[in-house]
Amino acid sequence: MSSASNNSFILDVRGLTKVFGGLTAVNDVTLQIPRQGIVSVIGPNGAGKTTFFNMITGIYEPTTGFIELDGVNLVGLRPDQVTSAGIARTFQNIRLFASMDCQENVMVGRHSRLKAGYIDSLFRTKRFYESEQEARDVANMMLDFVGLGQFRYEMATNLPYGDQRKLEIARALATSPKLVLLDEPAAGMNPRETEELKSLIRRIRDELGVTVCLIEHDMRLVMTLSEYITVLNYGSKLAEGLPHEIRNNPQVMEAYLGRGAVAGEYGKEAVAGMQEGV
Amino acid sequence: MTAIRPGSQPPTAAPDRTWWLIIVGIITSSLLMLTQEPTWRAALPGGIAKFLTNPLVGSLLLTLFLSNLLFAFRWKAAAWAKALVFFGSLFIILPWAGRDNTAIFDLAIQIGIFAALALGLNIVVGLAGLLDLGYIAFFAVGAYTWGIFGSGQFAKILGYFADNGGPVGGGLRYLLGGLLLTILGAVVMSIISKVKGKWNTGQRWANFLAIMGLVAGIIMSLRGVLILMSPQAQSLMSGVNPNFFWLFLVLALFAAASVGVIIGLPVLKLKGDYLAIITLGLGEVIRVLANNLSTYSNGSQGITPIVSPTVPFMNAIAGALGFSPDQYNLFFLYFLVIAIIAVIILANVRLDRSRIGRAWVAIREDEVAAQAMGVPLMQTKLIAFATGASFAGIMGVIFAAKQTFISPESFILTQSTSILSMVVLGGLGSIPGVILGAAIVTILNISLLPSLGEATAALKLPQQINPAQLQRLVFGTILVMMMLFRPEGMLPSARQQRLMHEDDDPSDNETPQDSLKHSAVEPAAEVYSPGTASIKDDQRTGGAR
Amino acid sequence: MKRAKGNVGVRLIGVVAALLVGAAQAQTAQTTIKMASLSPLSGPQSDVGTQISNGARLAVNEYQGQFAKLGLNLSLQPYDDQADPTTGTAAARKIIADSSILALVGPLNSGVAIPVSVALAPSHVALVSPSATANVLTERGLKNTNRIVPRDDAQGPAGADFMLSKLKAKKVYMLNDKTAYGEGLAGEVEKALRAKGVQIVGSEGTEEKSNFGSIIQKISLSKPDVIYFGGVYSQVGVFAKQLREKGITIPLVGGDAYDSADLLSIAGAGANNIYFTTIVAPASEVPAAKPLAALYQKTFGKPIQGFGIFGYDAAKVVLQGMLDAARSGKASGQAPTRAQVENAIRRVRATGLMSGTVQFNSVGDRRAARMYIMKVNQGKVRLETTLDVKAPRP
Amino acid sequence: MDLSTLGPFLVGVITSGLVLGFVYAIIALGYTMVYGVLQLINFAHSEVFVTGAVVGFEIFRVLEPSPMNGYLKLLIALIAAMVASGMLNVIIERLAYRPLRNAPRLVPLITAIGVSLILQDVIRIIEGFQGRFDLTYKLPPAFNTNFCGADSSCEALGTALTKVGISLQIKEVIVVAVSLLSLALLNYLVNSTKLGRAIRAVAQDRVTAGLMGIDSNRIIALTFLIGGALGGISGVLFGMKFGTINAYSGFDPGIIAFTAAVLGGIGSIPGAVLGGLVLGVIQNLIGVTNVLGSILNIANLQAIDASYQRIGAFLVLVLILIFKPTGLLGRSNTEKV
Repeated sequence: MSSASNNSFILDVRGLTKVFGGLTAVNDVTLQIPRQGIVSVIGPNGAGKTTFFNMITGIYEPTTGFIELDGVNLVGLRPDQVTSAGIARTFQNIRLFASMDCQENVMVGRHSRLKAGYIDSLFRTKRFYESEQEARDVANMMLDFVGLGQFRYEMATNLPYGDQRKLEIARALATSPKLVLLDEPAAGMNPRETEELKSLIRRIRDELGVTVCLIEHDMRLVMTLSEYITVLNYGSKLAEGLPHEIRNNPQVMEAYLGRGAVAGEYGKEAVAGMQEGV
Repeated sequence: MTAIRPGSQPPTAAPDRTWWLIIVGIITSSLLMLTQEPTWRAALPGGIAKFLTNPLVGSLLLTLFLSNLLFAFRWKAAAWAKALVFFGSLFIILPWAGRDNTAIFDLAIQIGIFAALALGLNIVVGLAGLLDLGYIAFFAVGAYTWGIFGSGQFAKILGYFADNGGPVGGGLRYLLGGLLLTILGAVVMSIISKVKGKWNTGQRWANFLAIMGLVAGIIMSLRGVLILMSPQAQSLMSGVNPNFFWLFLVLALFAAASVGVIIGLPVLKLKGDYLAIITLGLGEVIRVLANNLSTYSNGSQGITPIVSPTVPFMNAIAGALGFSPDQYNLFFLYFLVIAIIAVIILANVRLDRSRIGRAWVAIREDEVAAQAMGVPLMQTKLIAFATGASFAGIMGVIFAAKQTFISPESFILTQSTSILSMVVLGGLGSIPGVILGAAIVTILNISLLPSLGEATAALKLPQQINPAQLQRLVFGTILVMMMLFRPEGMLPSARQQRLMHEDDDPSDNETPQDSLKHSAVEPAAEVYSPGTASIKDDQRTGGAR
Repeated sequence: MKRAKGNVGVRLIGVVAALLVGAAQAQTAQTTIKMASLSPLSGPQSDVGTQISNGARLAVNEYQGQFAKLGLNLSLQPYDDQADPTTGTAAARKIIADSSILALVGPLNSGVAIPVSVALAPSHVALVSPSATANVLTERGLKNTNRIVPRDDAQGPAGADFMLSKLKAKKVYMLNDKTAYGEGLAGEVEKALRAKGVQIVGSEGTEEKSNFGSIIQKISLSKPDVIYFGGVYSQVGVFAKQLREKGITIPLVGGDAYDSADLLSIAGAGANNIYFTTIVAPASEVPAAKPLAALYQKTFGKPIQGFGIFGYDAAKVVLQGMLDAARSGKASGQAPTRAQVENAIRRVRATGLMSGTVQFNSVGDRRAARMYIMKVNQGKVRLETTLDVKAPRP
Repeated sequence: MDLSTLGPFLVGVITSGLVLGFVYAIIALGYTMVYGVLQLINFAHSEVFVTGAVVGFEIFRVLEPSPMNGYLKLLIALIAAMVASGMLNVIIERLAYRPLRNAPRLVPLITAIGVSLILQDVIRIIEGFQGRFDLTYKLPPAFNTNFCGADSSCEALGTALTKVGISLQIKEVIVVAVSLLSLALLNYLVNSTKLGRAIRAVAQDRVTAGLMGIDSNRIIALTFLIGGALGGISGVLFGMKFGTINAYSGFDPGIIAFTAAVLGGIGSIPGAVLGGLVLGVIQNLIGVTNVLGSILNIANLQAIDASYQRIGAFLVLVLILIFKPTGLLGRSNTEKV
């Protein structure tokens, strides 16, 4: 397998397909994410976006296709190995560790980067203290970065919804990723929180140098934030391009609007968002 | 859930109980000594002496005395007073009473053994959230490790190989062949493990064959060693030199940990109750194997007598303190158990507050998220399993030495559930909690409940409601009541406490910091928290993904 | 939270106070001496365990008068071992601590008796087990350990002899219950049978209490002419019932743990052609058996069974030893020491027992015992033949 | 030993395994139904089942002298056992499990163990007052005769069956018939009634079911009632098949039946039945492995005898779960991530 020839792409996904039983959830999707970019994957509900993420992060194994991160093959790796390789993620339905405070939650994210092992922990070696210090420092730094510094010792589940999402982002960032995948980060947020999120995502890229890829339904956010957009529909790639190209793509409009009465409101809202978010 | 409890800040509201602690310590100690020390008892009026020697009264006073340790640990008091009561009780009063009544030593050692088991299981169940119902198997592995070598059983095994293993020279061939296979298997395995990504069918088969070769190789080399050693059977008739005990303490640790890994490898992929029933089954498998493989374990007849090491300086101390020679062994084991418990607690605390401990809790809370954060599931679970098992293995050795006799009867299924009840009763994930749970259950089972029957033996009660026969009923009732009224356990861990009482009225120990935080997170009260909800979803899906 | 902890102490004291009221009861008068019994009183084996402590109680009642004449107030102190070695050891330590206890009847199981005897030995608390048959129990030569049942290597060959001489066994199917008792006994029987050239067509153990389907299939396939099952009546009864229901009528032979009326009721119509070896004489042979049975029924509201008689006999041996020691002692009202009792029990000659006269050899096995081979047929137990066994060593 | 005897031998082993399997299956249903709605291993179910067995014993004992038709006696015994066990299960749920609905999952598990210990002693005490410990079923004599045996109208069928290795007693046929009937009823109840729908809804998602207007407490109580009633049936069947039970004899079959429920896929009703049958047959096959080993001349198999029956069930479970982690018929709950 050749490594991605063009070094300007950090993630190189080719021909990714996932079949569940008889259902093809993701069909031959090819996607390149530019280094230090902010890209979005959008599409109506059930378009296969989350399945796509789950394949990249090793939760599902692709039926066919290949995934390379900076020239390193990811197919067949376990999720924790993918994380070590440099991809971190957040979840659509927030998955924080309920009995831990915020700092501990983020410290778990540092797990794969710490050097202290079992024996170090048992005998409290120098390396253990260094590792713990590192974990704590990184956790505090990331909490500060997402603006949760003052809730360090708060139970994660006691945070407001929007802050829980930020905490998940902090936890993902603590893994020192090259690429972070955000699964609907703005879901359930009010407009003010969404604005904060937008600047947070920009800072992730600008200040930390981490590439960001997000799945999002909030088209205002997607259109203003993304540098490049991929649209999935029924598991296949429908379109890709710059935000204004997507906005003016009739097929995309069709996909969002032409879905009958039930999806109608949602589709109209999405399309309106696309047009508005300039 | 209006307020947040501080994680580890001590409540400031509790009154200082230094003097209470001292007074209670003195009173309970003197009461205990009054019941045990013959000269003191002789000085009492007959009626009172009679009363104090009633089995139930004696057992209750002993329990009261032991609760001193709890008070010293829990009450807010000056450090010197805590240390005085704690170490005074443990190192002076208890051995003193034990000298007069070895039942107290026996109980204390048994509490220690179960506390270690509960601490081990606590890592598996309490921290890593893996429900293990066959935990007693690891205890059995430890007990048999020393039981076989610390008795004539090993000579019997060698004798068997002398008769059935062929010529001694064949042993060398077995050994060399076995080693070759082992090395070959290991090399192949290490080569295959270097392969990144998904293995193809050929690689899988190669790996499988390599594992089989490794196992077969180890078995062959062991067989070879046994055949080679078979002429030595005569010299080992009463077991290996008792001083090898220390070596076997370590060997049992590794043996139990290895069995933990071997059992864990195929089953740790499973979740929740699937894991529970499979561990229950594998625990039974170990017991039934011990019962059936008579060549090695002497089957249902059990192994006896098992020796203990003699430590001259401990014996000298015991002798100087007026212990009789037949009590030396208990004296030694008592202090050994205390030392081992101390080490185990230390290990437990250190692992809990480390990267590994965080990973365990993360897995318990949400496997998917933990793995996505870079925690390798199998490896972390296996470490939990092996660590828990190793504690049980060490204590198995002590158990074998204390009992001088082991048989599969001691490792039945109900022992596993009993240890689990200690962990839950004390407080999942809480180190002081599970020790307290172990103490409560052990005291109930071998001191308080039996004494209830012993004390009422003279009463003319109808056979069917004789308390001597109602141990299960009483124990069951206590279990149910404790769970209903204190589901988080006697001394819940800070984590568990916070989770279980989020909606309690916090007024009883609110600190100034609390009210500060209070206002900061007020909106949380209204917000549906998907973080916790997803965990419940998670738990409901019984099977592995 | 801390406050709640304090409350535990307070609550504990409350519980203590409440229980003390019930527990406080003092006896006065003469010097009190006790005999302990140790057997499972709770849990699955409580039925047999209770029989033992009941038998011991009858013996104590019987001997109280004789001790009173010596100024000694005798009572029984029952302990529960739950058939668990660890609990048994803990109880043994309590027995050591109660200085008024001079000796012990029990334990029921060899697995408990072995560690218990080791714990008791340094304190010279003698024990007489009513039912533990494992060879190793007395093989270790502890001074304090005795038993009234012949050990496996005495009882086993007796059973084998019987099968060979009376049942003309040529092919035997061996079964055991995978406990120290059943497997030990069946092992000795098998050894004796093999030595005499009998073909063993099957030999296995089973912990199953109810499902003997596959074993019965195998028996009907291998067509033995006798089955030996080393086990306890409750399990064997169910086996016998299922065996007969499948139309297999060959003799079923076992040891003294068959000795219970419940064997008949459990096996029901299957209680045919079953033989067992025991040391307890049938009521027809011993005149005292009838009044004992009546007394047991009156005291405990149940008929006496094998283990009740074992318990009674073992207790009488202990009490006779205690009495001997007390009589050889000095002043009236002075209790003998444990060591004296230990010696006296080893030297005892107890007569008038349901199992004949008991005398111990150097390791605490009966020098000689008469084994009765009983036949269960048509819902009746009757004496088939007797066999005298001697201890394997003097 | 030749192969012509091997066939009938194996058929006999498998038949008796199937009969046993039906008993396991009905016990397993009690576990799986409760597990379905509460995700709780109801350790007390083994005693619920023993209670049914005891009630059945009492009915047969009291009715022994009566000239009533045997099948009528059986019906009375079954109904009484169902009522008693069902009620007991409901009471247990109300007192011991309901207050712990929101506690961590291990807490009700320990409570269940406690309840199990309590019930063991209570059953022993109650029967002990009448001087009984081991309870032996006094069945109508007709039940103990062979199915289609000599002098019956279907003697020819009986002879034919015996020839292929099947020899059943009337009571064993009853065990199978009652099991099948209960399964059919349960299937109807769960799949075709409103109550069944509610039970499935609660099992799927208690919170959502509550939002849809289902009183989940009531449904859980009803599930315990049904599970208990099944326990009662299985108790009577167990007592009939094996003849004797006591207060403590629920433990072993309870563990095996729970294993069966897991083997079939816990929470799945057909799974529990399949698991019970598989385990019944496999246990019996493991019991005769040494004979097969000697016939096939494989030395290693000859060491595996009836003493491995018990763990055989567990090893089969391990093997199956390694390859199918959700059990034979378990739904694979792909988690939404």
